[in-house]
Amino acid sequence: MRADLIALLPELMLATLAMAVLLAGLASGKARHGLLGAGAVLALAATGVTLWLAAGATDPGAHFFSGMFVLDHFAIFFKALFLLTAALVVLLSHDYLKRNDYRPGEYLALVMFATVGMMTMASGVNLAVIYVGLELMALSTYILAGYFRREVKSHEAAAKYFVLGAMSSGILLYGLSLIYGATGTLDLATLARVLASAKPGPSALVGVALLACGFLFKVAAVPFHVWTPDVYEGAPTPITAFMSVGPKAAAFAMFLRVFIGGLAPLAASWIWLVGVAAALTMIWGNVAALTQDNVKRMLAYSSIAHAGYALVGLVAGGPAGVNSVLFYMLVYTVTNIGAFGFVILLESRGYAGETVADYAGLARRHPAAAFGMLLFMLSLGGIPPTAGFMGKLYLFAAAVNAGYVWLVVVAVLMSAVSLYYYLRIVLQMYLREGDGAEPATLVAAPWTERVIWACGVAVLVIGLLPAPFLAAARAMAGAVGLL
Amino acid sequence: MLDLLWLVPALPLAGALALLAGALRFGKRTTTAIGVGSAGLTLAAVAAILVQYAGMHGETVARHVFNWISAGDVTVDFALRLDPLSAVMLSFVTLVGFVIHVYSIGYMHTEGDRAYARFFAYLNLFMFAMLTLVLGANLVVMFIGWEGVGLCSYLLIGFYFDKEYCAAAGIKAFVVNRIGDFGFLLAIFWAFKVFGTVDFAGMATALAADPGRYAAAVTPIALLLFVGAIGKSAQLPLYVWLPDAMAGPTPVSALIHAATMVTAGVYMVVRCNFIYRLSPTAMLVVAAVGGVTAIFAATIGLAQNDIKKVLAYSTVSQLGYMFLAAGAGAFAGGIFHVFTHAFFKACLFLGAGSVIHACSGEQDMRRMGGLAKKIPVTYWTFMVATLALCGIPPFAGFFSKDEILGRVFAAGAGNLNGFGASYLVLWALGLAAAFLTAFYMFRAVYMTFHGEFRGTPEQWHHVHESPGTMTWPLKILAAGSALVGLLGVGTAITFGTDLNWFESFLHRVAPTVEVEHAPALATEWVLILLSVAVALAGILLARRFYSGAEAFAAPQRMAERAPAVYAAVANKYYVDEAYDRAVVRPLGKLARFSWKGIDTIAIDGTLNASAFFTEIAGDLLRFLQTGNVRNYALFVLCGALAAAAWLLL
Amino acid sequence: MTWFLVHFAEIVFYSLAAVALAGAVGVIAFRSPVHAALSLLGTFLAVAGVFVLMQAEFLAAVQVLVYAGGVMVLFLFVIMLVKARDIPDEPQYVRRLVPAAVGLGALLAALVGVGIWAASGGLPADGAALRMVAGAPLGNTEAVGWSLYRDYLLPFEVVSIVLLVAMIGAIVMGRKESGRGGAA
Amino acid sequence: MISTAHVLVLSLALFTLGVVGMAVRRNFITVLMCVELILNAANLNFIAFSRQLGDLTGQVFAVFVITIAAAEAAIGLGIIVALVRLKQTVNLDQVNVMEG
Repeated sequence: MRADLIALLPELMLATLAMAVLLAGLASGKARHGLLGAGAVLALAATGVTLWLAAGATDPGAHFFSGMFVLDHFAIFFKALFLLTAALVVLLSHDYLKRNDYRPGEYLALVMFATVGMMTMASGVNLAVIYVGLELMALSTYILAGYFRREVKSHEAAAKYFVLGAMSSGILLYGLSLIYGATGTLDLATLARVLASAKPGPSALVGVALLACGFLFKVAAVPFHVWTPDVYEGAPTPITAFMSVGPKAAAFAMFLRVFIGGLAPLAASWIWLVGVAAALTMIWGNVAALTQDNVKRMLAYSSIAHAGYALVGLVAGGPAGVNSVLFYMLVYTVTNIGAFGFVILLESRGYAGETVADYAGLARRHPAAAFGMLLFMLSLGGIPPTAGFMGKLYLFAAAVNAGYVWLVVVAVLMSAVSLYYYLRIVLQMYLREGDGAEPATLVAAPWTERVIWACGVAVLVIGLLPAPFLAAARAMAGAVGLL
Repeated sequence: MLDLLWLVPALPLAGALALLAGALRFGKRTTTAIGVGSAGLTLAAVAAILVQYAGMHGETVARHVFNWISAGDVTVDFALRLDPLSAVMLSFVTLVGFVIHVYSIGYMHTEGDRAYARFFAYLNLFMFAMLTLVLGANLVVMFIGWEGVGLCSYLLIGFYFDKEYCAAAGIKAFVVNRIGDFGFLLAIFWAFKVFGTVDFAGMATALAADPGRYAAAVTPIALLLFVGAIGKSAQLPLYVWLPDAMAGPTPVSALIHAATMVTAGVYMVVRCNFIYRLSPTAMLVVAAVGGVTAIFAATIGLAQNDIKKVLAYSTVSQLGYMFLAAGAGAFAGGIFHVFTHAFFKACLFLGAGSVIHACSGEQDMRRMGGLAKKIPVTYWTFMVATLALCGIPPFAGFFSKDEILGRVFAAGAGNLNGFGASYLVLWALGLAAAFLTAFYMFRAVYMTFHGEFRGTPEQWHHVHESPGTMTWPLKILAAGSALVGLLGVGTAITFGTDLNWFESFLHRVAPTVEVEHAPALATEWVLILLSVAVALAGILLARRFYSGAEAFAAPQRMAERAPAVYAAVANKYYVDEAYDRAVVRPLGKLARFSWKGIDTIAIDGTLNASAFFTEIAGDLLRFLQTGNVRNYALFVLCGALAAAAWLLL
Repeated sequence: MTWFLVHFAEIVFYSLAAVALAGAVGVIAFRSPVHAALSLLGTFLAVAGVFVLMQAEFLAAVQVLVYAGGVMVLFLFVIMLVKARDIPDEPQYVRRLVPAAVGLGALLAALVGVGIWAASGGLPADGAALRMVAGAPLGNTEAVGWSLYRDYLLPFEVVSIVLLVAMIGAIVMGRKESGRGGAA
Repeated sequence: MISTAHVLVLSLALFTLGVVGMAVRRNFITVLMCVELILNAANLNFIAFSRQLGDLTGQVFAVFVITIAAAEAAIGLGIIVALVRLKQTVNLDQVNVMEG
């Protein structure tokens, strides 16, 4: 029991501190943005330290809570990534909440609870644990999407996200029930054993199909991506940033753990399903992004496309494939948070920051921030020497080595197409002058700027010196498997 | 000194970072000191390195800067490689680069402080990327430089951002290049899969050890690499971006779009010659694309009136020559032409810049004429470079072009890889292109410098020679155009004595593919005389058409007699229009379809029930991204259905 | 009579299934939300009955208490609160959408049905296993309870946080927004 | 004797009705009820399999599902209340400011 609690300590700690932030928020009224924000960041940092300590004190191969929970390198990597994401999002939210005058207490607590759910998903090796973690994450995110209650769009985002999310998790659950019926277990290791020992019946296959639907929904892959543009556009921008990286990365963690781990014996059946979904996702996301004038929406389609790239790594499978997905998640997280940070800076009077035209001439007025945005766009487009290039290189190399050349051809072609819309923003910033009486300017938001700086430096550092980060992503593929 | 190899790319990078860190707030003097100073220091460092390297008999020096990617079976070092090939590239890239930096001081002095600083920051950044490309010891490092030069090119083409077409040209350059990069990237992946490494030395060793094992992979890798080269070096069918790229400032055209970046494709093919020489098919494709591009671009050059456009098509055509050489196995010959071409084409562009500068920004040759009297330095340097380009002995272009045509002929006569006839045809194309080159270049010379001035009197009044910072670079480059050819004097010219220092220097890394029956000395001499005669014929024809009292009358008559041909040539064979029809518009339609058709239209009853089936089809599209939750739900339902069907059936 | 006794379970099951299905159809078919909610209640209760037949007495109780007792009251409460009335569908719209959805749904059902049918062999095991903890026979409630607190402690804890989040969510969403800057 | 297949057919019917209902109904409250139908269908499966396998896991999992369903309903109804405050409607078809 003691070992169990030590392994769970980061989650326990974060949940407790989230409640503390919640209570502090209720007690202090709405004005204490700085205090609560600092508290949340400190709580996340403390959880990070706890994670480090807990990782040191537990055996990465051991199972806890009746074999439902592990703290292997895979889980540690993702948990650290989630904590980083949450901390950056809290910092991004600070100025934004203050400017728009919304209460920070519940908001921050919900971000932290969602993070607890994500962490649980990364550690779960039992479908029950993964499912409840998923629901914790999803329910928190539904509320966060609708947190800006004076905005029609925010409501709409919450409503759409909720309806479709509930539907997809219902489908997922139904699939889960069929898998349980066919194999008699929810434990991933047992599942793999049972599926490997006997030829699985059609009901297991249907279960896997429905499960895949639920998972593909969470990573926003075609054809389950429909909710993404509307929800990303409508949600408060820091939450959009959060959704586009955190829950997506968590969904990938669960996808890898369940499909590469537990459902590995059925790979022959699902690999083509996921491969085709990956190809469709890359094509659809990129082509639809081409004509978007709303930047948040464009980034939403872009994030759909990026899920497609990451799925390529999942299809590649094997240690190299899994590593590449992990590394890509890291790269994508810092890049996308930075890009959304820039959108937040520009989003001052309701209209600005929404359309591509608002970016005109920003490089002249705000050279530093614009340079950051240039880096993020290049990274998303996969141009060296940015992190995005390294991520894609590694991902595609894994897929080519695994023999999925056709998928890589689609991916490389589509990332060439994607440059067109990323460069549109760069072009606007660097090569055009803002016309109109009042050119858009950036609002003063010191913490958001710091986040952009940090992300910009990270994008460059990971791009130029990827070795230690790749090594971190690779550590999990050593002796310990996914189960 | 060789341990300081990393300094070579690092110095210009430091310059660029310093300029960016100053947030472009420096005055012109500081900017010049940093921007030109870093280029000068780079040149000095390269000179020191090359002096030391000269005594090393062409050994390969590899320096690992740091371990870059290392994960599982993937290891890529950030490593630099100095060998005869990269040494040659280094020498002219830094020299021409420095000279053009100096030239830019004068050329850009009318810009504001910030634009001036921005320009030098980009120029330094370009030098960094180009040197990384040249020095990279593996395909990935080379690709980093490759993308970097593309990015800088994009930024510099769009430098005058107040001009709409400049920005559009920048985007065009970038996007067309991406198509090429797509091939390069796939080649890297493929090479990685096949060889387990992308290190040049490693791949060469693997191939040398067991060529049979890789036989199946060699041709696709070579062809994919060549797709990258086609994009970067503006060959058919991806050459369209280069003429548009002339929208950038003239020093940029000289440095990036004539002397250095565009030759990166040739460099890459030669760098990977150990792959190409094993694939006769790829060799022939390279030669054919090069030969056809050489003649194709030369014909377009005949009818251009913008002085920079003439030079741009000439560059495309000359790049074709270089690929023709590489495809015929004359790798050193191709690089030799890269080398000489850098001098005379940079000189021509800078001369054109000087002309444009003198004529207050005018670029149309129809409104020039008689400038020789007023800007003599520009005229004489331009003349030297033109003669070099036309292949008139003893100027540099003569030796390199002659080497190429001789080698291609030898490949044809010696039946290289069994494709003898094809090589002979390509040789004939090359010869014809040499004629055309001489013609359109002297057309430009006559239209610009001879006859009567055709602009306004006011413009004529303003015509003045450029300042020293601009004429000195011209003189240096003209001297280079006159002399560097002596480094690679062909054996036939010296009656069999091997004085071809250039080829023997490169022999270790890029040996020429020898054919069994080399042509006799007499044959070679006939070829040499033939190519000179052809060039002279072109010059004389241009003189007849474009100088004296009868100037312009003959071409006018020709245009009247064969209007369709003339229109086709003048309009660059309508290639841009065809691209627009075939690629740009359908893509736009596709995008609009996925946006409006698939994504936008709300169900607002606009549909009239004209036909049941149109209604169903329209509805299905409307279901897709209507903003309506129920339709999204239906989408999810369809997806689930498809997934279940997929796994079950 | 004997037939009745022998097939008692089947008869009960079919009746419950009929009620459950009728309720489900009612949810979709009824225009009035109140009617829909009441027919959903029927489904909940019938499903609880099936649980009993499946020897999951504890689950049946939870189903009745949580669903029929809690969730349903919540539904009715909100229906009253927002005065939700029937929203008439535009007829031409329904005509186009409904067949598509029903058709696709039927296809999905057929597919999944085929999958399940082919797999659902085997007679049910002895229900006794569902009343055992560590080899000792207990009631179903006790067995589930043991399992919940011993083996499934972790998800149990996480679910408790889910409930907390739901509470926060309901408060955040339901709270009246009193103009700009005003909250709670 | 009621076989597992009996229950599976019932659950499949409920599942399908729920999924189809989500696609055809535009009253948010009804849509929420359809979610409950889907979750109930899944629970029926878990219970039936639990009996067939003689394994308690299914039953325990069903407890979690019921709890989460309640939480989901609470949040969904919260969103409905907020939506009605802002737009005076529970009609999902009117929730379409954003599209494309």
